[in-house]
Amino acid sequence: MMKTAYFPGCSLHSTAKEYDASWRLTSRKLGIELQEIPRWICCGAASAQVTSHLLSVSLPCRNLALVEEMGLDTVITPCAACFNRLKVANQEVAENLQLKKDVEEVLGKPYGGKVTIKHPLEVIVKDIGLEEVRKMARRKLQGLKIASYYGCLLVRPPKVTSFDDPEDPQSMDNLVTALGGEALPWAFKTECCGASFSLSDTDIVFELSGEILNGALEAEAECIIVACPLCQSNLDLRQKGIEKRYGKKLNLPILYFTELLGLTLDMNVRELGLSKHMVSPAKILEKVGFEI
Amino acid sequence: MARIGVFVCHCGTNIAATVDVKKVAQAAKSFPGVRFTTDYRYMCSDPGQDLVRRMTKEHSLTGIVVASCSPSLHEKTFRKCTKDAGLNPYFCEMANIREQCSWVHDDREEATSKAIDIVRLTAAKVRKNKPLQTAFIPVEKRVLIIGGGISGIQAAIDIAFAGFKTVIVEREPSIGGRMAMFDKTFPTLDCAACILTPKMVEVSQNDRIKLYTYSEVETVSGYVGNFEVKIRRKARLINEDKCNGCGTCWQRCPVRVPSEFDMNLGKRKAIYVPFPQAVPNVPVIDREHCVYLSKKKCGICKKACPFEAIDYEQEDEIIEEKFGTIIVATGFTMFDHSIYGEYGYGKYKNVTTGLHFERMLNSAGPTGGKVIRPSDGKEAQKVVFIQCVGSRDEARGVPYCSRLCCMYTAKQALLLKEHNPGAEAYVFYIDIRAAGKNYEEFVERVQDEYGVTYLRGRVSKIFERNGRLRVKGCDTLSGAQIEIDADLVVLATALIARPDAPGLAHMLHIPYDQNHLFTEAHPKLAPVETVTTGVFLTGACQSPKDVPDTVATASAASVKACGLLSHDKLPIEPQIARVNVDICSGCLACKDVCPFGAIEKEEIVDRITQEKRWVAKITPSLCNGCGACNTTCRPGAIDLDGFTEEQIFAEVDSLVAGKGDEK
Amino acid sequence: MKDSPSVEDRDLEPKSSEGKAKIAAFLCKWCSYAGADLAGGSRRKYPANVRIIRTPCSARINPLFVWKCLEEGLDGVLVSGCHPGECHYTEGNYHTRRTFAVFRKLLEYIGIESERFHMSWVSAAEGDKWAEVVKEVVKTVESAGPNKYFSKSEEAHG
Amino acid sequence: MVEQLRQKAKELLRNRKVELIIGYQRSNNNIFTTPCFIETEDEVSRLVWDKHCIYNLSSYLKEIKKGVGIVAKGCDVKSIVALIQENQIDRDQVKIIGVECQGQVDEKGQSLEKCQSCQVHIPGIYDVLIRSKTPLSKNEPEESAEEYSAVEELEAKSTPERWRFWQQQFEKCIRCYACRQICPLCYCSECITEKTVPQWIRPSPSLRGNTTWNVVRAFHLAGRCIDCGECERVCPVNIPLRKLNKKLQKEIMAMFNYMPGFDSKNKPPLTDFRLDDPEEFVR
Repeated sequence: MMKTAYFPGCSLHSTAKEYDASWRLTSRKLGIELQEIPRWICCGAASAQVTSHLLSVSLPCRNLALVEEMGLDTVITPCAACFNRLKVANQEVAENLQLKKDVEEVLGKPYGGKVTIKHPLEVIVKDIGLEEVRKMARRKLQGLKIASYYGCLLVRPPKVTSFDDPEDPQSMDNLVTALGGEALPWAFKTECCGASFSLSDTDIVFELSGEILNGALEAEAECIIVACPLCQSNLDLRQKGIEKRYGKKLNLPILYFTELLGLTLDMNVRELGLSKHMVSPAKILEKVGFEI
Repeated sequence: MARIGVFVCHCGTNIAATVDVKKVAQAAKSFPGVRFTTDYRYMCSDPGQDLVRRMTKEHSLTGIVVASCSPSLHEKTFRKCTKDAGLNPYFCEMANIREQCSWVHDDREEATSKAIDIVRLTAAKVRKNKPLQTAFIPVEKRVLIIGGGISGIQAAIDIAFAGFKTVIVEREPSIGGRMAMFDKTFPTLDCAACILTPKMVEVSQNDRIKLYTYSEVETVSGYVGNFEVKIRRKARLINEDKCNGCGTCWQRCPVRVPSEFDMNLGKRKAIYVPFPQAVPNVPVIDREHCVYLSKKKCGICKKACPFEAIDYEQEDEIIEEKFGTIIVATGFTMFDHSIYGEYGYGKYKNVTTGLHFERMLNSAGPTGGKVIRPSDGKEAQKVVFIQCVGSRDEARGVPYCSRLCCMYTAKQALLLKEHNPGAEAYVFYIDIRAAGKNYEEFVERVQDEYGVTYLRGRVSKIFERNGRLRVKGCDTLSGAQIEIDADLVVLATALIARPDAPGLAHMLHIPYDQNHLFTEAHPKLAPVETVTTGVFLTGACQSPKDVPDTVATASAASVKACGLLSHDKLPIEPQIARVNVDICSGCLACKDVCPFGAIEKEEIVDRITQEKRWVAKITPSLCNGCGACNTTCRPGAIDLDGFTEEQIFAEVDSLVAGKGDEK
Repeated sequence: MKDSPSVEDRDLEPKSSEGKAKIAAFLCKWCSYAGADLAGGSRRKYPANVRIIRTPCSARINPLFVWKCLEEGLDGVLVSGCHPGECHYTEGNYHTRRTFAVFRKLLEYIGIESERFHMSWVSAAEGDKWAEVVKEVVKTVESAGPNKYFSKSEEAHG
Repeated sequence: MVEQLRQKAKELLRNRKVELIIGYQRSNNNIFTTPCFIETEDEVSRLVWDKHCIYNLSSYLKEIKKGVGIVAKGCDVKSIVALIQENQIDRDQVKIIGVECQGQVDEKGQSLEKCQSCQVHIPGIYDVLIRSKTPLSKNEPEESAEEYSAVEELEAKSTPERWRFWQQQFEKCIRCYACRQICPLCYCSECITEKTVPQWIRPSPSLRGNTTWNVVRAFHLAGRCIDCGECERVCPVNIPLRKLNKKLQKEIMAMFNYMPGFDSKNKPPLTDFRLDDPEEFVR
């Protein structure tokens, strides 16, 4: 049993509960014991960065310092934005002693800088291994055509995130292949979905996410899998609006890769949170052999 | 007894403003061995030099310290001055109290104190100086030119015209290099072949120029005036003396493979000349693809050859020749853009490079001058050019600007319009660098008269959509996001050093920079020389250059080479290492560290025991005077003239003496 | 035989430099010496503690020169050459690097403060770097205090 | 083993392979040994071999370079390798009578420190090998982890403490140069300490000159010393010279992965380099 700290982040406790639930379920099955960081705080996301640099580094570092207090050396965080912020902050304090001092003053406690930050994908592909996952899978994806969408934060900047190719990432695609699906080559894997403009300037999201959905459809995808709560909500929640604007039916279910993995591990559809999506994943479930 | 003179220069106010020069001259009077000191406003001026000469004679000085600027500026001046005064020039040393003292300190007292120390140190060294004599070596009056592109061709023609013999060693089956691949040259739009071919022919017909094509330099030993070079003549499998280039063989050959010369856009045979104007017009057999060589079947070319010139058994030949100087003209290669994910990691057929495009434009090229989409051969109507691919990209490519891409991209866009007036051309650029005669005007014309759209910005992504390439980028001048559905994308990839450049550099003992480009002796004042005397650089092996610059450096290197060859004997720097064989124990650690192969094992008869033993022997003409051997020698049997142990010791000692009684 | 410095010679030493660290710097003439010249050409200011000894290549710098400086009472020593790959003699500085990688370990082991010996790569184009290196080296050497390894009082005890 | 040794020595002399054999003979006190020089077959009976043969006889090869046979333990052979590597002797001119060694003892019967981490019970090169009747099962160090414990102990001290330690040691030095004379690799015909122009090292015994001598000696052996320990054994004032030699051996192994005395074809580490040598100490 691999024991690590767990930083769900705000989204996974609110809009992306199904990501949280499906990761907790699948990780247990994969032999990972997640210990949620007690009294964790927001990573600061994009807002802290535009407010104050010191704040944007201190917020993630507080969470990392808590991990050290737990006596653990690794933390897993599924949200791509959290993952990115934690990684960036950790690297910045490692490279800049003055900043480290300033951060420690803000926190009122020392931070040793020894925590490794991992994304679930990295854990599955690198630590556990796809061969192991393939053996565990009780159901196969039956050639389901899947477009893997990574978004911008998970693989960039490559020097910081450093676990997959920044232009043509492969980890989710390889997972899909291992589980018996068809990983589609397409050009929008790392395009921006519009992110937090979802609320402030919806037009931008309509355009950017529209491009992505269109691209997946052109590649003949039956669904898109994602690894970021914001990507999921933009592609899923705004799909109706995009359909209206383009005047064409898309009907592309947007799943977390953890949900897909959960299905092949024969888990409960409802517990995985598959009922929470706007675009119904019914046709996928059917293909994998679940009855609705 | 040493009689040293110290001449302190004011350098106007350059030194005198921060250093109390009078005090320095006064202080120097008490230094060991110093008999005369003075100061003067400009020591390098005629009256200043005269002062040095007069005082040297008047006070019978045996050593001179000039306390002024860096030795890199006036060491030569004052050594000559010393010589004129009747002393060995190496009895003069410079005390650098300007660049390394008055210019870098503000506090007058501190600077003066440091200047006194510098003069003390230099005077201490001069006391231990010894007369050094310049030696002479004979000169072999032939030039080796490595590389037969436009650079090597021009150098060979210039040197031959000056009356000296040259040998061109070219790796490929024909001379001509990259320029032979070009369609037209900017900004005049001369046809590249039309201006290059006559020069190639001249090379082949000139009695003073010998051509070794399909050959490579294997080893280089020796030194200026006396380089010994081994050249591998790779087996063409054709007897060059018998072949007259009739072409029967390659017309009959049944094997068709992609042509390297045409950037794999066209085909050639397994026996081939790379292009019709090749010099020499002698084919070569491609061992990898020849059916006879792999399966012992076929042999059609041999049967077809009317001159029995084909020889499947021919073997590589190693020839040894001697040269006085070497000109390196090995050119460049193109950056491989397939590391760029945003351009599709090299997986899209219709994402090509400038060199591909040149071949397409060429009416004798694989597409007959039609610009096509390599994926389906259809004529390209919309072409996007992207500049700075690999250039100015420290993270993934090279940090420097490749200099020609702005110009050839403009030229290619123009030619596209000329070949197909209905075509659309877009150029993504960072900056337009058109610094050359009529260059800026040319780029203006391409935009204004030919309607090529220039967009200042980078391309963020290229992907295939509906059989075309969707190019996403930005125009930073208007702030607009740009999307273009193109038929063809042409990347202006960086010009980079050849992968084997470091190997050649080691062979020639010339340095190269972090980008593996060969380093000139001085970036401004010795741009075609290298630190190895007798080895010169020309063309793009040193840094990216366009044709006129390349030709200019080729002519420059030729003058340098001819200058050397105009002497029957050459002087060599006297600051070289010596072995005291009485002390040498023959461990030859010095041989291991010598970067020039100047040290070898020699058997001598011991002076005392009369027994034979091994010692180290230094070849003076090979020694460049780095002193690595000196440091390695444990008993101190080796010493470096001009920087002897005694001299450096005296310098250290003088510092200690100057430290005073602080404790 | 060595000339012992005359009494007048010592008296001329300005009082202001008393107590300040004195550092010998051995510089190869192609890169670091030219870099120091460039610092001058661009009027970059730096402390006046360093005395430069010019050598053809950093490989000419015998570690025993460095020892000699420390033995004789200089407070610090700096050795500087071309960046790896940029040696005028193609590979001299690679030998320098190895030699001093070992020699500095020996110095530390017999009890010489590591603050006293420094090495740098300064190219002919790095005038600014030269000024920075001198600043840092002076600061570090001064942090170790004056060289008292063989000061007279101790030798008397010995 | 002794019989075998004498037999082989006799053969070498009889077949004119060598004119002289350097080996060990019993000393006057009947326990220890001293070096001996055998020129005739009759004399071979003087040769002995046991755990009292501590001397590194290869030092004699500095003088006698041709037509010589030499009895050599594994550690001694390392210095022969170094002498070949540094062009001092011709491999063909020296016949090595290698002896399998299970460790040597000092006058008090204590096992030598160097023997405790020995990796060469059987010599690396030889012309003739004399093997023990009860061969060692393994040819590995017994406590290799502790090989550098003495060095590490000193490293752990503060810089002033180390300075004091070595000053106390060097203060004792009487500049007899026994360390140099016994060292098989100190073969220079004129040692740097004898040089007067310039004078690198103050010649008379003084703390300053003594320190310089010991620094120079150690550095001149850096990457070359094969740790036979003879310098320390012969030092009349007991300066722990191996502590200096081992330190440099340790650093060179760590930085350049080089151990002297094993391969005569290699360049010694301080005349060699790699493009990626450590340089974290360079500004």
